[in-house]
Amino acid sequence: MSLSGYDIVFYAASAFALLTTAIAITRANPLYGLLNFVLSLLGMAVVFYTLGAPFAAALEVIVYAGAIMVLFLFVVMMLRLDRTAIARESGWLTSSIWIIPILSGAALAGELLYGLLGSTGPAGAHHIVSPQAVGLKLFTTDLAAVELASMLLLAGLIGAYHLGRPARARD
Amino acid sequence: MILAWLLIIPLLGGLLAWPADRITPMLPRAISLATLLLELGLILPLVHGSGAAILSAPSPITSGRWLATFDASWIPTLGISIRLDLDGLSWLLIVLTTIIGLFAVIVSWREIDHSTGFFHANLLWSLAGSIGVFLALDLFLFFFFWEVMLVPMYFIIAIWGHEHRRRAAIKFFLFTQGSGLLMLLSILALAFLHQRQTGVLTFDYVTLLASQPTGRLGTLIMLGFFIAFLVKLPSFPVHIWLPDTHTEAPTAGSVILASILLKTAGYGLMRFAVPLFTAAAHHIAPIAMALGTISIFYGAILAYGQSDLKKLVAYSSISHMGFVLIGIYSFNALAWQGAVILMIAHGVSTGALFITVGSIQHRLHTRDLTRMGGLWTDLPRLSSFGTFFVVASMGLPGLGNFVGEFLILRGVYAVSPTIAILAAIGLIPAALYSLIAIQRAFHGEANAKRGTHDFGTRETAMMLALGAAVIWLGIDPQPVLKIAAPSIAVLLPITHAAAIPATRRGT
Amino acid sequence: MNHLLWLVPASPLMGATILGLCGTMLPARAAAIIGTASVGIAAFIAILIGLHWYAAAPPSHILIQHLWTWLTLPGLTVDISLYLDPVALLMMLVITIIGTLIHLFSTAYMAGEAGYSRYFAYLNLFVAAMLLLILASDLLVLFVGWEGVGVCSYLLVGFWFQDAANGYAARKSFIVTRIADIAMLAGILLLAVKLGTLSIQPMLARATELWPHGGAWPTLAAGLLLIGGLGKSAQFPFQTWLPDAMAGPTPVSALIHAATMVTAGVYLVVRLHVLYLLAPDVLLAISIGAGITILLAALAALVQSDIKRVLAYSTISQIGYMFLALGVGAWSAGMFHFLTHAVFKALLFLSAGAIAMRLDHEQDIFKMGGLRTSLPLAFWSFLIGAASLAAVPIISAGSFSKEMILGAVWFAPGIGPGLWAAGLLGALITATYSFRVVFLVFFGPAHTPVTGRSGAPIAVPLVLLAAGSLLIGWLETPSFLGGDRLVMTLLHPVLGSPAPRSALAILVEAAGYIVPLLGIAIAYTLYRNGHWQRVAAAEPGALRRLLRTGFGFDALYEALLVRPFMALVRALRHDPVDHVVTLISAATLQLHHTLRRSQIGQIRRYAAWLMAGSIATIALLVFA
Amino acid sequence: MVSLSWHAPATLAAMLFIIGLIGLLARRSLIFVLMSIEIMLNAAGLLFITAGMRWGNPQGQIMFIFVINLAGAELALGLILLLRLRNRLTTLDGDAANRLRDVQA
Repeated sequence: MSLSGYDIVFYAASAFALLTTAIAITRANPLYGLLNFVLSLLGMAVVFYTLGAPFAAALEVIVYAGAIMVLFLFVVMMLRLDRTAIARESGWLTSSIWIIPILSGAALAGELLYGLLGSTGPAGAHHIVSPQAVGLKLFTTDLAAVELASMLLLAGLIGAYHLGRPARARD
Repeated sequence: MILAWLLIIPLLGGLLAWPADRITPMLPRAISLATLLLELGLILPLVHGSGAAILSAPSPITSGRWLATFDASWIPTLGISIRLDLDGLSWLLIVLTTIIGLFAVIVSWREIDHSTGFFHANLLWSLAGSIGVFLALDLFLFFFFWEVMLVPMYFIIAIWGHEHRRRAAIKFFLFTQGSGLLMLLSILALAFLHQRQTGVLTFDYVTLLASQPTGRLGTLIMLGFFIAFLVKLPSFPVHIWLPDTHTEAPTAGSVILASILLKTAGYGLMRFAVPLFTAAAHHIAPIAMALGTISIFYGAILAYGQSDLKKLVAYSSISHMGFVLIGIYSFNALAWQGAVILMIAHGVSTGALFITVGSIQHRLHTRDLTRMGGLWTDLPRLSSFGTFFVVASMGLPGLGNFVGEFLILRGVYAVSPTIAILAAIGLIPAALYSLIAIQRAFHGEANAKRGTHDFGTRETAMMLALGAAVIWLGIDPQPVLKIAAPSIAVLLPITHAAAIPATRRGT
Repeated sequence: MNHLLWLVPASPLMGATILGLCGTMLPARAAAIIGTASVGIAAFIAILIGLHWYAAAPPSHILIQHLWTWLTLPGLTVDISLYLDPVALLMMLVITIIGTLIHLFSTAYMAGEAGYSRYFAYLNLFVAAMLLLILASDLLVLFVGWEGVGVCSYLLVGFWFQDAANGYAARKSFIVTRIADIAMLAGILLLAVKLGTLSIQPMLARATELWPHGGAWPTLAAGLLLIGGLGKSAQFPFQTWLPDAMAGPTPVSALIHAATMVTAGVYLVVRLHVLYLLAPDVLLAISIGAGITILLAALAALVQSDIKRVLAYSTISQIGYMFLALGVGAWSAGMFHFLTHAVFKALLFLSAGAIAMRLDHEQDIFKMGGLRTSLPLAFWSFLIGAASLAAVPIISAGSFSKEMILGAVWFAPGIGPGLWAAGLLGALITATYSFRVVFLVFFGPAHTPVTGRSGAPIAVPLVLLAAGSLLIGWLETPSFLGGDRLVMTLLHPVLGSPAPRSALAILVEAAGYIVPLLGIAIAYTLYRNGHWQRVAAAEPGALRRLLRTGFGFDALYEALLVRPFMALVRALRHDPVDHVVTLISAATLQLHHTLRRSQIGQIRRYAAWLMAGSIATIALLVFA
Repeated sequence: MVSLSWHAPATLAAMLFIIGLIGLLARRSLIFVLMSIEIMLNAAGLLFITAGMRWGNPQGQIMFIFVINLAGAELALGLILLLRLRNRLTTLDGDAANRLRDVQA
């Protein structure tokens, strides 16, 4: 198996995404964590593109990184975390708290890799799915699912609105 | 169509009564009274005229000769229909239901003073459920009504009951609901079994009568019905919901429970558990009789030990229902007649006893026998009625309960003298607990003057009517026997025809 | 006249209904009039029917009045019909006439009591039930009356309900008889199943037809019914309830516990004597049991200090004589003794009541004394009654009937002479204890002051019953006194004629006449003026204590029946089956508490568990 | 175009998911918990995309859209709860959130 250009891009982006994700969850300051996560999302977008899903790649950048994560950032900024909060945060990050999660993560990883690499199924073809195909499918046969998704968003909206009101007004 | 009206009227009455208390708390009472009177007016004439002719000549159940019948499709794809049929047995029990329902309304006139609308709605719906149980000849419909009568009763206990009402209501619900589900399983199994045999999925009783499952499967299906009815009857050892429920329920609830809901179990055994599975029923007859005998003694001995008057009456009910159980499982026409009479007489006399206890509690704010005594001095009328009904429920000859007990004993004796004599010996503890109840409640030294008022006109009239009914049943039970006879003549031959080759008869 | 038969039980029943429903609204006088008149009407009609019978007995000496059909089912038909034969006629006359007199007596005796109308309602109901018992043509209807009188007895014994002791006595009387009644019910069931009918005459006919003499079924049936009869008649081993039943008002004791209800057992056997003839073993048991009862009760009566308890034990003993007669097949003699006993025992009780009324309800004979002069009417009537009880020859009714029984027993085959000796010994003790009471109460110094007055309602019954006690014996006299056979003639169509007497009977008769006089002489020596004090003061010995408690049967039954039952009640009181459910709910609750501890609300802990679960699940999927 | 088999992206998805999981288990700050959830959701999205690539089916990307959808809705609620929790408890410690039941609503 020789590495094509796309493959190199894929592996590079993958490594980047893994690295930034790992950095993201180990930061004491949430802002750094989130920024690293945004970087990881950008890396993921590249991965999507190499996997033949340009539309998804675009969504990953625009919606996930651009909208959702920015919202997250805003909220974290609104929390106005001061120096003491961050100091407390780093106080929690002792090496001992990582032991059990990493051990169990390793166990899970071992299982998953064993399952994945051990699977002898055919590698299968490699297809590029165009945004057009996605759109056609989405708004014809999967219309009901779209409606359900919109209901979910609506529920999220209403829920957020309700919870966001001051306590007095809610009672 | 008249049968459908019998169900619609109380259901509608309940719907009307519910919101009516917003106008005045009196209105739901009036609506309930009117509803039940209308119901009585509908049901009573059915045994006259053409009904009398039908009652005079028993005919096979498949011939479709009923006092009245109603058939409408409900869920045709599953073979479920709204099939209602009225025969003598159902007629008697529906009349009992309606009349006891009337008394329950009257007795609640003063006792229930909050949310009267919802109370009377539940009362009427519970009655409608039991009327449906007595009418339904589609097993699924039967189960439906079985549940319908249960839920309103739960509310009656849980909302208007006494101190520990929640616990009692939950116990009641769990026991009856659990056993009801067992019965549902059996109903489904029976229907599917019938489908496998004939290719027709139906819940129709008359069709399923031909199915007669035997062997281990038949016994299992039968047990579902049997246990459900045993719980409801109730019989030892699944009686334990009854004392708590009775104790905590409001008077009307206790009256309906004892006088009507317990009877649905006896009816169920006679109509379903025995004829649908005759061979299996004969197999467990010894067990059923043993349970009945144990119930007679167990109920009586525990009744003697109670200091809560309502609990005492509740345990005495268990004892009396033991007679019904042994009567039914003797498969003897006389015993079945006795069971019918005893069910009716027990309904009236125990209903009256619960009304008496309710009146005592209303006046003294206690049911504790140790805090009573000498009531006769202050409340002579209440005490004399109480004594009368205690004596009636003890089985004094000349009153209704004795006729039932004697016929049962006579019928059982023909099948198993041992059981009959044991059951007769059970009448001794019955006398013991009856007399100790009279002694502790009414006799003895009067405590300090309580300044309570005796029975008023409303209560006296009610008790007189109930007393007259008990006496009438005792000295002239023949009309009742005549009405029940064709049903029993129809249900018992099925039992015999199918069972004799399958099992050997007792001595 | 005969068609009015139904009125005989119906009239007191109506009285009871009226008094029961609106008695509290009536003035006492009206209640007394209704109560007495309703029984009086019954007595009047009964007398008319009796006269009519004397003039022209109905064909085959049976009068049946069908009222209505109680039950008819395949295999069981029970009619409510009244069946009057000479035996029933005799009973009916006794019950209604003595009943009327006792009602009359009660109007004065119970005056001023709370629940005056209730008393008459119960008493009327009792008379109605008793009449139903004797007039029933069907065994089941008889059982209705049988239990009815039991309940009335219960209500009347416990009439003064404020005192818990009365309630206990009432319950005891009912429960003991109920135990016996269950045996009777079993017998009724047996007859119903084996013979297919409970209508007495057809049933007896079928019994003779189907069952051999001395067979197992007739023995069993007769035995079971006999147990019922023994219970009701307070015979050994059921005798314990009657002395306690004296807690009721004295007229009640006179009517129910002396004259009528307690003789129902005798009536039952006489009524079914055809069945008993098929069961010689049962007859033998009856006579032996009767012999035991006579002696037990007479000995117990000898040491009682309560006048009513003396009379109660004497009733048990006298009914023992009736059963003795039945045991040897002397049905008519038994019925004759029933008749005389009803009269003189009612007289004794009413006299005792009349005394107690004037002594502020004092019933202890040792606290009475010297009443001969202060209460002459009570003295003379009690004396006549006691003479009859003691069977003083010629002048008392009791001697004629007792003599007849002893004569019949003597001639009974087998153990006849032995039973005769027991009866004779009983007669001796009877005479002693009856005159012991007479001497203690009416002679010697006075102990309790006499108060108040007695009116006509007290005097009239006493005088009439005293006259009856003197004269009624002459209805049936031994040959040397003219040989009247009025009672025998009446009963002959049903019960047959008694065996003719042989010459040897002279000696037997003579013994029967002398023994009572001997007994009175003993009483005179022991208890005449002042002499009794020494006996009473002496520390009661073991024997005396045993006799006083009626041979300790109460304690025996307490240990054998009551204690085990109460232990069972205590063990089961809280419903052990309920505990199983409680256990289930407790276990669920425990589980709840255990599992709840894991629900600490820490998201990370939850997530860790989730992860552990996922690892395990995936391991299953991957490696399995 | 790419010779890559689906194993590599699937492995990547697994690794990302496990990193997210480790974050979820290890971090006490609710902000990081939420972020870890996002990481895991994103990993799930990647797996859908991979499957779409493998079978050339647009359904994979459609599911990814729904995942984003879900992530958005979830995050909106999560963040608002975060804000309220912060106001109520003055901390973002997830382990302290079980004190919520003691706080009067």
